[in-house]
Amino acid sequence: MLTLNSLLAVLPLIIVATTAVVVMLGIAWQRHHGVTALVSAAGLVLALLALPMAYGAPESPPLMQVDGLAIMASTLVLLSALVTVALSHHYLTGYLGPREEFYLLLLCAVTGALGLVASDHLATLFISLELLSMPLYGMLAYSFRAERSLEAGIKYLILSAAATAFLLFGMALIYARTGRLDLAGLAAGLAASPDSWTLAGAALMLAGLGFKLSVIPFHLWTPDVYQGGPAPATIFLATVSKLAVFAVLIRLVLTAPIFESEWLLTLISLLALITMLGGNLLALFQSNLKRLLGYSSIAHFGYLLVAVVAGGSLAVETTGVYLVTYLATTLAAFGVVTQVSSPFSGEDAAGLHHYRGLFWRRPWLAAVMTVSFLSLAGIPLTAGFIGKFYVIALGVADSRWWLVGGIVAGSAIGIFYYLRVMVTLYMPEPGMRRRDATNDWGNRVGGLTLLATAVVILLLGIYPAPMIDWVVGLSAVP
Amino acid sequence: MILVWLILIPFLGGLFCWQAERWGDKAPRWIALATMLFVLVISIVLWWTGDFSLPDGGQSPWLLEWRAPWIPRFGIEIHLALDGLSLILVALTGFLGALAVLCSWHEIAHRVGFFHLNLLWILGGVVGVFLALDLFLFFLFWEMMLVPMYFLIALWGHSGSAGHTRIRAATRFFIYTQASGLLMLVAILTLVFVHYANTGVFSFSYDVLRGTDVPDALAPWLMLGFFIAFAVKLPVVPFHGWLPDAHAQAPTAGSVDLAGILLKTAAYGILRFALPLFPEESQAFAPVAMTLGLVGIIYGAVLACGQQDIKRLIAYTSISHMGFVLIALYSGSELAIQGAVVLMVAHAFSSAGLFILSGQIYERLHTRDMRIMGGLWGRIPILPGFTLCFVAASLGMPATANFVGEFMILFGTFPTAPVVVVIASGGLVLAAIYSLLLMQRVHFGPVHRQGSLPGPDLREYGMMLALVALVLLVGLYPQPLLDTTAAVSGPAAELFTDGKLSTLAGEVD
Amino acid sequence: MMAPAVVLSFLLPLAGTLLLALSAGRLGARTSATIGVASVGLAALATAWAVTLYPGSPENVTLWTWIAVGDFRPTIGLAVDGLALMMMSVITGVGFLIHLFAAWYMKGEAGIARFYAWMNLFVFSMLLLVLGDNLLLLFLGWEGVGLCSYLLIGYYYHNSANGQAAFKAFIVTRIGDVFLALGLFLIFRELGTLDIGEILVRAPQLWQEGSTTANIAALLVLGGALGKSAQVPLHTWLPDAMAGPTPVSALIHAATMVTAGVYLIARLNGLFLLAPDVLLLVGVIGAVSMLLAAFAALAQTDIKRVLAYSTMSQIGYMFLALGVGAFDAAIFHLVTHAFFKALLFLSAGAVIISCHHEQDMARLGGLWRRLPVAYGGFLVGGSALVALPLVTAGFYSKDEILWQAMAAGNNGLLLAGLLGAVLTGIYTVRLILGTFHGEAGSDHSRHPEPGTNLITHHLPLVVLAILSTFIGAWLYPGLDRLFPSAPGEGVEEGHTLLQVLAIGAVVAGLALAGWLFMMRREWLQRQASHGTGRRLWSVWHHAWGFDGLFDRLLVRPWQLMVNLLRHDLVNLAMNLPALIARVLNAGLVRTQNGRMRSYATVMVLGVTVILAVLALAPGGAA
Amino acid sequence: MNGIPMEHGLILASVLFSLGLAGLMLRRNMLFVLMSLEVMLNSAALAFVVGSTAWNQPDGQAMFLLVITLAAAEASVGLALMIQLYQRFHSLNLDAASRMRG
Repeated sequence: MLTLNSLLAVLPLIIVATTAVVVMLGIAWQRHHGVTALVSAAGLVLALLALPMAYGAPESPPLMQVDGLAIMASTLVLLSALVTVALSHHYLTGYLGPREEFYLLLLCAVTGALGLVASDHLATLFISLELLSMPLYGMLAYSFRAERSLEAGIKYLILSAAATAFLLFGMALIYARTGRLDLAGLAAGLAASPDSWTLAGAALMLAGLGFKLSVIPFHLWTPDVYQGGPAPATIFLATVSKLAVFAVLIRLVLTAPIFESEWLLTLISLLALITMLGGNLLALFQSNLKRLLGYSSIAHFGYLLVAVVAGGSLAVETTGVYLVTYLATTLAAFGVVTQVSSPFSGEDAAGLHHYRGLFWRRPWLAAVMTVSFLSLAGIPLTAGFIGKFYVIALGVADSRWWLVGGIVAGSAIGIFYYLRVMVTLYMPEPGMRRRDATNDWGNRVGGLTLLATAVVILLLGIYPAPMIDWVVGLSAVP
Repeated sequence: MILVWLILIPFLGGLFCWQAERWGDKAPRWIALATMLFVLVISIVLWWTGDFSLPDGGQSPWLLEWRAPWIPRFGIEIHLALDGLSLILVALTGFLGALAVLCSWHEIAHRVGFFHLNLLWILGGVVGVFLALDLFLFFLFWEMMLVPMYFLIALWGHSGSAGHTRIRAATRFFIYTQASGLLMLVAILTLVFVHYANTGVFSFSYDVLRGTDVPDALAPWLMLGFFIAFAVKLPVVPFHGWLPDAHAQAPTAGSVDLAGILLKTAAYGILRFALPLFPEESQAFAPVAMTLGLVGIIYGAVLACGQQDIKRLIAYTSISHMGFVLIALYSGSELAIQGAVVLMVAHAFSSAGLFILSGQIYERLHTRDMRIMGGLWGRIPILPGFTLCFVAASLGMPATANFVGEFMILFGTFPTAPVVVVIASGGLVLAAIYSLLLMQRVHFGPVHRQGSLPGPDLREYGMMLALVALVLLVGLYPQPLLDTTAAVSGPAAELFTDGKLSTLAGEVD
Repeated sequence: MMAPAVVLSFLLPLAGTLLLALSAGRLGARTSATIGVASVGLAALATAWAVTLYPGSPENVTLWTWIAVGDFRPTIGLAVDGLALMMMSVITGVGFLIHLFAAWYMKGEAGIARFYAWMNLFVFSMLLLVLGDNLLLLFLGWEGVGLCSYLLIGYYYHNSANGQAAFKAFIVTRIGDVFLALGLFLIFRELGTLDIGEILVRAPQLWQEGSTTANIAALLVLGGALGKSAQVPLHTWLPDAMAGPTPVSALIHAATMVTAGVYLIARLNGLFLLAPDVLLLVGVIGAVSMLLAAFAALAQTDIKRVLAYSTMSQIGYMFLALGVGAFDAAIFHLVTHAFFKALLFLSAGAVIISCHHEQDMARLGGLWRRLPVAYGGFLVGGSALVALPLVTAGFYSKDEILWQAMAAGNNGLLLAGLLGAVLTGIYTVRLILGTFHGEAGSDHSRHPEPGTNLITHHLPLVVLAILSTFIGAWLYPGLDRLFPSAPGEGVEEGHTLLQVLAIGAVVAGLALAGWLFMMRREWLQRQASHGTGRRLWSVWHHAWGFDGLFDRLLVRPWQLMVNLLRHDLVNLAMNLPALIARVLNAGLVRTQNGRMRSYATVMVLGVTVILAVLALAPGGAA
Repeated sequence: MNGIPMEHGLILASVLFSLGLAGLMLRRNMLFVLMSLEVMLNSAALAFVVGSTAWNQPDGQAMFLLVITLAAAEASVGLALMIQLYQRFHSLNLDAASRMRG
């Protein structure tokens, strides 16, 4: 039952939700962009500060499980959201329509994400997932006057709704066979009888979640939505949404033994293999940076699926570490796009030609971008390498040689386009018209955050021990 | 601590260079030069004061050692150590690094600071490779040096014919090395996890992993993982595809570093890691490795003869020379392994010399196409003479270091694998053919265009003279070098002594 | 103590090289020439000093240990014995005269400093070759002289034909060198040493006479000797090597370098005695080369090519001597040959320069009055070459060879030697008549500019001419003590008969030549211009077609392979993954068509496939 | 209620779901697509109800309520975007919104 103690466990969620309400009321009272952003950020920081308290809470509320995994994921969610807020502020400054609602949507989505990572029951899982997705439609179509933003919103809405339907139907099937909706019960019920209905249910659920993670063949929306959405929305989609969904996926897989069925694992391995190779192959000659990052994220979640296949405590640890590195990297990469596209005016500056010779105009910005792309490629001394190291180690430890081979091949392919982007930054500047970051980008909150992210990437790459310890501490399997 | 500084100095120097650009073009150059000379001086001082005799008994074979915990979760340490072999190679890095700075003095005119940043970081990475004893750390440096090299080729390289080839060359270089490097990472991790399964302790330490009892089914694959990574870098045919492009398109400094040092990291890796970690598998693999070496010698030479681009020609000769090194490393003979070390050093000098010379010719003629050279002997003073010296070295003329290396290899390998040596000796003829072809096409023959060209200035002259002097010095008195690495080569050779390479031993009588 | 003198003898030319190389053309032509000549002159003096100090027993001087790894300990060490001193004297003595002459010959050429730097380097390398106490150091000199030979042949670098000739010379000898190197590897593996003295001690202990190892080792060493000494089948480079300046031909391709093979075999006599079959092969190859070259010399028009084939032929004699175990006779002939062939070449050089680089016999002629000094040189050298009895050095040495062949009972080789003598007579006469008598063939030969310089032109010719007479033969001290006893040692029976035979052969040759070239000139020309005669002429002119054979067998296949592989086929195969990636990318990108409905379709298809797979799965209990 | 076996209910739900899917794949008009989505969601809701009936539990019906809520929310956002689509392209044809590709 709900007790005060158990409420303590969801304190961060409550804080964020309250902030959302405050922001909403604030907008109703008087619009002020700066204050709204500040309040949102403050709420997120407060929630972040409340996390240790939540971890220390003696019990979780019903339908939820605030364990190490949840805390870890929540931390990452909140941090990513914070960075998104920081980047959004500068970006939205130039937006002509109402700006404040963006933060509202964002806070709602964060609430959903916080719930999702802690959900212990299909109902919470479903509701939180939708609470996460629904505001995202709005965020993606936020600049709906721009054609592409609208297109992105519509595509994501319809396909995501379809995926939700898959997920729901899968849940319903499993429920029909087991009569349980809580994960633990599900596990107990499923252990006895994996028949074709439950297997189908599990597969449909996987498909539903796989969509959010853009696992091939449910990935087709990714590049379009990444490209069309306003940069902050894309960032949010690429980081918070994906990581929360992955957290719940890994929880699902770890708890429910049905996912240990060898065939299902083989299936997931196959999907992982296709995803990591396909994502990289798709990106090869892409010249739109946001699409390229979309493809790249497909590949990265392909790598991460190895953790789902492998299972065990090292898998959780790998998930944690990989997500940390992925987040830092993605935030930095998109952050640069945001900076170059800020302040908002029409479509984002995602074409590669805008970045040609960036180093000679904005050396630090280009350095951030270089670092993030090196990290995406998994080059040593960046966070990405630690992530890749973990994934390969996991594959090796579990003797999944095909997957390991896939990672190696995928990385080799990936390097081609990461390098292509990187070297563009250093090429001589073209004569053609291009967009550029504002001169004072580095002095603004967003710019400083971005620099900090890059530093974090390097720090994680050079001295990852504290981060690993943190993750290890939180990833003891229940 | 001095080891840490050896690695850090180039990195810090690089950052300085980058920032020093605001004080003009000269500042980065001087800083970079000073940095590399500093590294060189440190290593020479270490050499002077070090004692490289073979330790008796259980003593640590390292001259200097430094370790600090890094990622305790996996037992990863920052473990640096220096012995004779690494010292020689670090000194070589310092020397060639200084040369690389010097030879780009006029060649690189744009973004000087950033250029030197990249250059010095490559060298820092290479020094790291030579010093790292923790496999994780080794891999880290191994991969890390690719990035600045990539930029060096992609940004300051010579445009090939089709416009974008320098970027393609750089990308190809990167992908080859990175992909093979990942194979090595997989092998390292497997080894670590095998060790973990055996003992319950995570460790990436070289000393610890050496004794790991790897299941028989797995060991050959792990050995291959290491071997392929090194084979790509060495390079061994058929993994050589990156090399001609990368060498040809890179700026002179890049070519010098590539041929002079980066290729050596592979040989070093085989000697330091692949062989000691998997002695039995390596021994079983030796016939294959030697055959690959032979293929490299012949194939590299044949291709070198067919090139029109002077730098491509030199690049292919590297393949040929490294074939000798590969044979030596797998011969299980101390003499041959010592020869391999000498040849590594020698090849560093001679190929660096040739690359610098072709850079200087490029500065004067603005072409690397040998079809429109010819008759330069009469047009440029002095440079042809130096070319002659390095060509002689490259074809293994006695009294040059290359001769000492090659012949020690052949002498050492002959008892175990005479057939290999017989075929490899055929490579000596081919070496003469391609080396003289270079001479012939560039400096002899009818004059293509009239008019004399400026001779070398003091900087160029000094560089060349230093290289020639070193080539001759090592060629006539290699003993200090040999004494330094004896403590490494001896044990490396003993790894093989349990059995004979019977399959290859087409005994003469 | 003779060490300083010996060391000085090869350091001086090296110093000359360094001085000239480092000066980088800043010195004038005159200074350069002075340095070049003086360094060798001083070296000759040093050699003379060493000779006077020679205690009569071999002495070893170890400068430093070159390489020391395990048992492999070659040194930079010198072994000075009678043979070495003999060779040193020839190298520095004849070398000095040739250097001196070159000062006249090369006057006005560009790059005098370069010329002398290389010449000095050659002398240095050659001295190391003969002084080295171990095979590796010998190999150093061996390769060094090869390099210098390459450089000097290609001295006139503007003409790519010269470059080709130099290239060919180096590559062909290099092939021989590889055999020598393999021999070194084998010897070291079997005997554990490279020290020549040690080898000669250990080989008989460890190897049976006629054992396979000994045979192979000797064969490999012989391979090296064949390449350097231009014996069949590695001889094709020598005629082309005449592209170099004539003093170079005199020094390298007549007097010293090409005889290195003879020196090597003589030096390693113990090794060859353990392999009697191989030793016999040496003799046979020598005989074959001698005859083959002599016939080729009959049909050359270029005076230098005649001399080149004659050199090859004379070295064939030396090999013949080696083959019958007469090492001393071989060295004796080596020395006298160095004198008279240097003389012939220098005289030819005098003719060539005087006639403005005209060296085709057809365009020369009638010069005997206009170039008396050169003519004299030719006469003396030619008579030594044909071994005119009693007065010439060549007579004594060749007689010794033939006598040893006879004493060894090898009548085949003896016959070949006699036939060679006849042929030598014929081509020598043809050479001298063609060059100095008859009608002048061109303006150049009608108005030659005779050399007048006393020191640089006359002196070398005269000194060499004197050495080519019986005086030269007297000067040869005899090195019997160094070598195993020759077959004819201490035997006198039949020597007179042989001398009669030899003199008869010479006389026959000269007579035949005189008859042919003076009386039946027109007939000869008719014969040579059609039918069998023409074919014979062509075959001889092309020296039995070895060049064409090698061209077809080796050079063209090689070039074909180079051209085939030029684009790195292996690498193209390695590009396959890249191609696959490209194709896959093209295919995959098409799925991203932007239409939401097809996205949905793919999704549904994916789910269907997954469900189908699960349904079919054995665990899936469908 | 015990008369209808659970499988039958599930099969019905599956059929409905498939119909919705077919609509999603085939229709161009966004309105119909939204309707197809409704069908899919509701078929899932039906399956929950079937399950809850079979197990005699309220949980499934609670899920049903949640699904209905979601469907409503989904529809509202969907319709809002549809209006924008119409304003921009003067058509409800979804294929119009396929500018981004490749």
